[in-house]
Amino acid sequence: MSMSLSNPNVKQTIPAMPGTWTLMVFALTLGAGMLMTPYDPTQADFLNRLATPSALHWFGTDHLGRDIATRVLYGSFWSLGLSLGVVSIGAAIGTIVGLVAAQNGRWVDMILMRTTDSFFAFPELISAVTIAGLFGPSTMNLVLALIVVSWMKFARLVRSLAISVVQQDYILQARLNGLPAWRVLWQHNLPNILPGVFVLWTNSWSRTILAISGLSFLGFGVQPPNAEWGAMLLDGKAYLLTAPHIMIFPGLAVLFAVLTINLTGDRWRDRLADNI
Amino acid sequence: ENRAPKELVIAAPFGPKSSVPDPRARQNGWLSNRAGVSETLIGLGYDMSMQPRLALSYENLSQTQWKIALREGVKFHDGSVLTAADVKDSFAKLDAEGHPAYNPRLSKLLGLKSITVEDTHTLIFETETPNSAFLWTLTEPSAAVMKDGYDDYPLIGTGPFVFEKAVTEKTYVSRGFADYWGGAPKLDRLVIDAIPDGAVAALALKSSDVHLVSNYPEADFAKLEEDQAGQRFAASTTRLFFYQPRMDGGPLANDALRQAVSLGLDRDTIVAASLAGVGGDVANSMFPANMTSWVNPHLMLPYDPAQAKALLDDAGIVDNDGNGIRELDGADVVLKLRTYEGRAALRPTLEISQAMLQQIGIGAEISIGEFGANNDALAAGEIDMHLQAWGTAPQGDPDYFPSTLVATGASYNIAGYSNPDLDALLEQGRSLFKTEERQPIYAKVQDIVNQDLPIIPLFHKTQVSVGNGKVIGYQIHPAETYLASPELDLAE
Amino acid sequence: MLSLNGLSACIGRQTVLEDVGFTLSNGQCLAVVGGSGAGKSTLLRLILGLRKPAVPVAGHLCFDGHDYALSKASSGKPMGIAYVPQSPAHGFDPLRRLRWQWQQLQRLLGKHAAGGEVLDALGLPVLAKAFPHEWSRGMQQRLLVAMALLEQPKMLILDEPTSALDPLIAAQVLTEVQRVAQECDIAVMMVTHDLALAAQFADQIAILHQGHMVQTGPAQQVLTAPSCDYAAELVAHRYWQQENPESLAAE
Amino acid sequence: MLNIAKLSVSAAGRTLLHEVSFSVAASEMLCVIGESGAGKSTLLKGLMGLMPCRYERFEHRSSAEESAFATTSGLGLPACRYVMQDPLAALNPKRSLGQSICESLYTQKLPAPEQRNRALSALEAVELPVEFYDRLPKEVSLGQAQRACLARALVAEPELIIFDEPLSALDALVQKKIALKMDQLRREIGITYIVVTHDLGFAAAYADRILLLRNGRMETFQDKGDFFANPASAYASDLVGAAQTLGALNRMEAAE
Amino acid sequence: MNALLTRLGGLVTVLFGISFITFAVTHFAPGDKALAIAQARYPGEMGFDAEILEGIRDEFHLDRPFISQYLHWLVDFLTGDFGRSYSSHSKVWDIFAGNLEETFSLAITALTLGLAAAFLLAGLAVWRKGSLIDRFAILLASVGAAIPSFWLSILLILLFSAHLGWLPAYGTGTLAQLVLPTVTLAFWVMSSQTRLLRSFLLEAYDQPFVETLRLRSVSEREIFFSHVLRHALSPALTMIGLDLAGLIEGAVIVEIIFARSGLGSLLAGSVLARDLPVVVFLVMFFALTYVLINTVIDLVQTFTDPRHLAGERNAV
Ligand SMILES: Nc1ncnc2c1ncn2[C@@H]1O[C@H](COP(=O)(O)OP(=O)(O)OP(=O)(O)O)[C@@H](O)[C@H]1O
Ligand SMILES: Nc1ncnc2c1ncn2[C@@H]1O[C@H](COP(=O)(O)OP(=O)(O)OP(=O)(O)O)[C@@H](O)[C@H]1O
Ligand SMILES: [Mg+2]
Ligand SMILES: [Mg+2]
Repeated sequence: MSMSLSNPNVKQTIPAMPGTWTLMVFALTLGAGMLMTPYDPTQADFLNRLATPSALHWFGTDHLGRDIATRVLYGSFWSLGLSLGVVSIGAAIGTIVGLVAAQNGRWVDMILMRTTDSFFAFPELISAVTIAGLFGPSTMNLVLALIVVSWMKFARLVRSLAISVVQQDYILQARLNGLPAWRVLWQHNLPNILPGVFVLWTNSWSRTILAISGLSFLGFGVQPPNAEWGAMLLDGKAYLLTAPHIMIFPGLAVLFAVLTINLTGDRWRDRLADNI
Repeated sequence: ENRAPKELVIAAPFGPKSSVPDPRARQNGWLSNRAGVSETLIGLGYDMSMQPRLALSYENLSQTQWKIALREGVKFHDGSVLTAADVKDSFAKLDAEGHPAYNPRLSKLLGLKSITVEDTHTLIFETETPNSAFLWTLTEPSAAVMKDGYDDYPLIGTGPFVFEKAVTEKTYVSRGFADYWGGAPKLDRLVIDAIPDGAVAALALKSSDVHLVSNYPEADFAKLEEDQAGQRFAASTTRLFFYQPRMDGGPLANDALRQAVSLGLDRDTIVAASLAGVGGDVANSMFPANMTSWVNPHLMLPYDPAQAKALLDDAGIVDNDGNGIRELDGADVVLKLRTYEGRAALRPTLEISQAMLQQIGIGAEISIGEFGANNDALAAGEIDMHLQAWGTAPQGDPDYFPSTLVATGASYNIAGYSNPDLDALLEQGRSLFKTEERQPIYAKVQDIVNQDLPIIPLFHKTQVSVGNGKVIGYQIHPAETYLASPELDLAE
Repeated sequence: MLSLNGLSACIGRQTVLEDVGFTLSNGQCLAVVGGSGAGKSTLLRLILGLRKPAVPVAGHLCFDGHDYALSKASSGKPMGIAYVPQSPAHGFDPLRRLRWQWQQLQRLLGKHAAGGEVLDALGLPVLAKAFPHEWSRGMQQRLLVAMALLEQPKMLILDEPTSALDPLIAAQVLTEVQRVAQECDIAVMMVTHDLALAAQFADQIAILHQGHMVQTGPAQQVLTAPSCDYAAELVAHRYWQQENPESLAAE
Repeated sequence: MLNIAKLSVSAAGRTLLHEVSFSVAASEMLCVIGESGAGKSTLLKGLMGLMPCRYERFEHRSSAEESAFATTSGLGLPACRYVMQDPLAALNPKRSLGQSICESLYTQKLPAPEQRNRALSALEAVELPVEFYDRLPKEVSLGQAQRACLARALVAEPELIIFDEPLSALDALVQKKIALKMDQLRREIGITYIVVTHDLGFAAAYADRILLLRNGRMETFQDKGDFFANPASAYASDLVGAAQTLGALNRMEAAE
Repeated sequence: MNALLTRLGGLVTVLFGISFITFAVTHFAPGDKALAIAQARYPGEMGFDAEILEGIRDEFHLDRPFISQYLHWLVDFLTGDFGRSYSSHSKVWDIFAGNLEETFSLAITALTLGLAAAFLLAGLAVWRKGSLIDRFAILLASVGAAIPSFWLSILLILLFSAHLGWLPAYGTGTLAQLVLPTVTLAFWVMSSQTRLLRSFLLEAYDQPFVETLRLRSVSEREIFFSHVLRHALSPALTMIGLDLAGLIEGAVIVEIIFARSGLGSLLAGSVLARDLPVVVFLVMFFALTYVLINTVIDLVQTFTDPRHLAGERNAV
């Protein structure tokens, strides 16, 4: 989004966000880990099945003898990356739709919001399960399904936030001053609703991580041998009583990732609310 | 007496398909048979031999005629006495479209021309064509003898347990039938709960929510075995894990590729990894080694990756673009493998296969679906192989499995395989009545299947169950046809 | 009643108030005048204890016999001061009907029926089911004053209570304020830009200029003898409208 | 320039303003006066199309623009600026004063530095130091915010500016300077003003015409001279008289 | 009144939109519907004669163009004919009705408990902002929102069923069996709402008039309950409405793991089995419920927020 840099409000706030560094360090660690691990995340090693954590295999190995630590690292690509992509696309679409609807009122609002509502009526997991199930479980179907159902949340929140802003005198002023609608959106509405959108964005990101891993856990999501965390949890379920480490580490990875994102999101919110 | 009612709760991987599952329709019979609600004329012993059940004796009058004498004093759950007319009635419903018992599949399998009632306890069944598997087919749970149900008794069978209620995919409840011909059952109630997730079932056993888990997760069983803990039951079964490849199109229509797939699968490792060493025998043909009367002992399905690679190279299926995956007709060979939930060993088997195929340069994408949907997907060419687990001889007869899966036009021959020689052999096998005569025919059938590979056998699984230590009178049936018996009991 | 010593405050790098002090006794009215941005509102808010944690403040306040060190947030807020904020947005909950907000105050004070005559005196209509945004700004401002009067506080702090009112109504409002103040012996402190009004209603006038209290004294004295250039200029321009625009432009 | 007959404005199903007629010529100043709650702000909101309104006749400089207004959904008069009564509400709390002022120049498609320069000189015109360019509304006093609003309107140098009590939060010195600035612009570029005010002195000094509202109805509409010399209604003469006693119109006292 | 009519008009549009999307998705899903119907009718058979399939295509209008099929389906749906399940041949409505109660009771108890906890926690957190309580609330909510519910379910079963033996690990019917699934879901509701509520409350506290209320010595209680809560309620209500989707999703996962009967596990099973009539009906049902509830919330908001009203009029 090159546009975001041309908006001074956004530009000013991004470097100031606490947690950005945490996230970067986090990303670097993951990257370095992936580069340094001697194992292949999908290469089975049948002699080494269900090994408990040791110096060689920090998190142990799974039922096919794959190194769990490596898989957790690579799993971040699926769990974090995929969901980030899905949510960001959804957020962009939804924000635009919501702003346009709020700004224009009447018919545009009507049509956009009814479309949003129509799509919105399908809960993510339901539609993902349905699409993935009916069209055959595959990662691509999963991603499409999630994108199709991820933008409405933003559209609705943004609209409801923007409507309360739209009634403010300064928006009227701006429009009276002849600013075109998109500029009013960009300069007046967006900065005001950004904190809310940020909360939702981080919130949705973490929710999507959970959704993807949940879907994988149910068998509808990322398909083996890809090391998605939810899929790894599914692997581990059969060994719950005998080799609990298979289920512990990916579970902790999900928890830790989602927790980090949520907390960072909260701090961003606080900062944004103070700053803009 | 004032003792507390004895209720046994069993966790099973599958549940009833509807709230009043007539045993004769669809696959419903398995559950009601296991639950002791419905009974067939002829039973299948724990050694897979025929046993008298509702029928006391059965006699071959001619190639197409069978005389069956009913047991006396058998009562239906509603108290009425079983007569030959009831039996005739019950079988007639198989053809009545719209009746809950409607079962065209079984009807076709039986191939009945007529049923004649000789006297109250004697019947004569006449088939259209000579069918040596006829009596075996009568052992199938769907061939149950039932009376039409009504409000109080939705399902009226003759077994030791009376159907009480069923919740779709969830639970099947029955209560003891004091007037059972084989003596009053020791249990008052029997509940079979569907817990598809083996891990949850194991937990449920641990928390004493269930008394017995009929399909215990293998990995956990191995651990119990190691610790010598728990009330363990294990028995080898005829259940075969196999791949059904798509033959009428797609890469696997190529014979060399199919052979290579079979050669590239290390069945020993699969058994060790997916069954967690609990038990299971590498399959050398579709029948397990313990089915001594029918298995062809000379067959082998070896693991030989070198030969697999050579075979592929010879067939021109080589990796030209250097991405580690061979190409066929210019496209990477990436097989879509699919299986379903419900049997713990399926998924790991699929994953291991994927890893192994990778090593001979064949790519694989794997996913989990549902049995019926997977069949559709296979038929539609959405997937290339369907990993399944079937009892190869639910009725003890060798005809059933090949006739259902690999004969031309067979109902589950979804992959589109057709071999006239095989069809002729099966035809011949059905018309012969002596085991010695039939043996060479089925040995040949197994041989052809191993060569053509319309199914790729992997292993026969040992069935494991675990009880809470108080389960009495439970025994695993090799075809998993029976479970509840009057002797089944719960210690105080 | 109230005495303030050495009040200083900085916002950012800017010193908004420096060494401001005065005393005000019961029944008296102090008018704070000064340029826009001189720090008048800040002064009022600091007295009321409405300070942001990031703003360093020094000074000492004595109100109604209690001492408050303004530099410490922990020293509490003076109690019993009614406040009319400069902008009505600071005074009303936009989601509540005006009548409800009025009644809430009545409930709080335990005067369930009182206040009608105050509304009358300020020329306000009956509080129907209107929401704040449905009232004109002048009406909102007067209602805020009415609410402050209803409270019958020990002291009244008004931030430009008449800025949205025409002179007639402004006089009417301030007359009512004066009446109540004298009746109940209330000290009044008010910010205004209108020196004429200040002269008419205030006993004391304080002139604030860029954070400094440049002159304090009885109203008449300030008007007749401004003590510094700024004060003089302010006083001189109090009827600026009547200077001839053309001649002014030529200056 | 602007000629309106029988304009009525309503809200919440109630008519707040009944049939007001007035006109203003180019580079004139029309002052709208009246007691608090008389409907002055409502009139302006109606003019700007912020409230639903009806009218009998409406003439702006060209008739093409009439139809633009007649749709009522198009927000108000073209090529004009409106300064609202509550400065804080009219400024986006998330944008600096400078940004708000520049926004007024948007339609003129000036390069950014030029915009900034003009905004800075507008700030100067309303007596605000340059550092206020980067301040947020919550960091300035109300009077300063009001001045920023004025700057925002003035910077665009439009044909018509509508002010709602523009000087209410300002002290006399600043009021005077801004009033002069406004007057200067009126003379130099011919801006037309409609000003709502409660300051009769201001009206007496600067207005060309005076519209007096009372209880949502038009009381009088007269030239300034007429209005002060012989008010057309009893209420108007009361008002003038009262203002005189209060000293707002007394030149002699001011000269003391 | 006018607004209400517009809303209802919009609602109808949305319902059509939903039905269209649902039908389109299932329509374009791979698989031969005629074959599936045949298999449902003649259980156990796999292959069928072309005639039979033709007959079925004709009967179910499967050979018509998409729009025509959609209209046929819509008319059937509106007249209450939801078809029969492919896999059991029972009426879809009966299957649905048999499962509704389980999901309903689960969702309602979880929602009530979760929201009550969320309001309590967020209220406490805001009341003592920055204190230990606040931090604890944030931490609890954050951790709660971060735990995958399927993982939590399994951990709960491990602890309360397998180890302590207090509660049943699976199943439907008794109250005890409702406890663990409800707790799992309610915990999720609580976590997801607490953080949002807290931020809405803080925003509401930030409004300038709150300061003045405090000066008037209005009690904190009254400020909270009469003013701040109102301001926070409107966005909170929106979010709660939105999160209903999460509740439905949670119910699906929880029902599957706890081997409960209910609409969620029914949906998952039907999707896997490609039992289209059931899938279509369930998806429609979830969608309709969701839309209706959100419409009600919207209406409530429109009629309680004066600025909304003003906005609608001003936008003339
Ligand atoms: N949105 C609205 N809904 C209902 N009534 C309104 C609305 N806006 C204004 N009014 C009413 O219209 C009348 C005139 O209001 P207006 O704001 O025009 O007054 P004004 O002359 O500008 O007064 P002031 O000098 O106090 O600003 C008032 O009685 C007010 O209550
Ligand atoms: N948050 C802030 N950050 C920076 N400067 C501020 C802040 N708040 C106020 N100021 C500055 O402090 C000074 C005093 O502000 P104050 O509001 O007290 O002025 P005032 O005398 O009330 O003016 P007015 O008559 O315009 O209301 C002003 O110059 C203002 O710009
Ligand atoms: Mg001020
Ligand atoms: Mg006004």
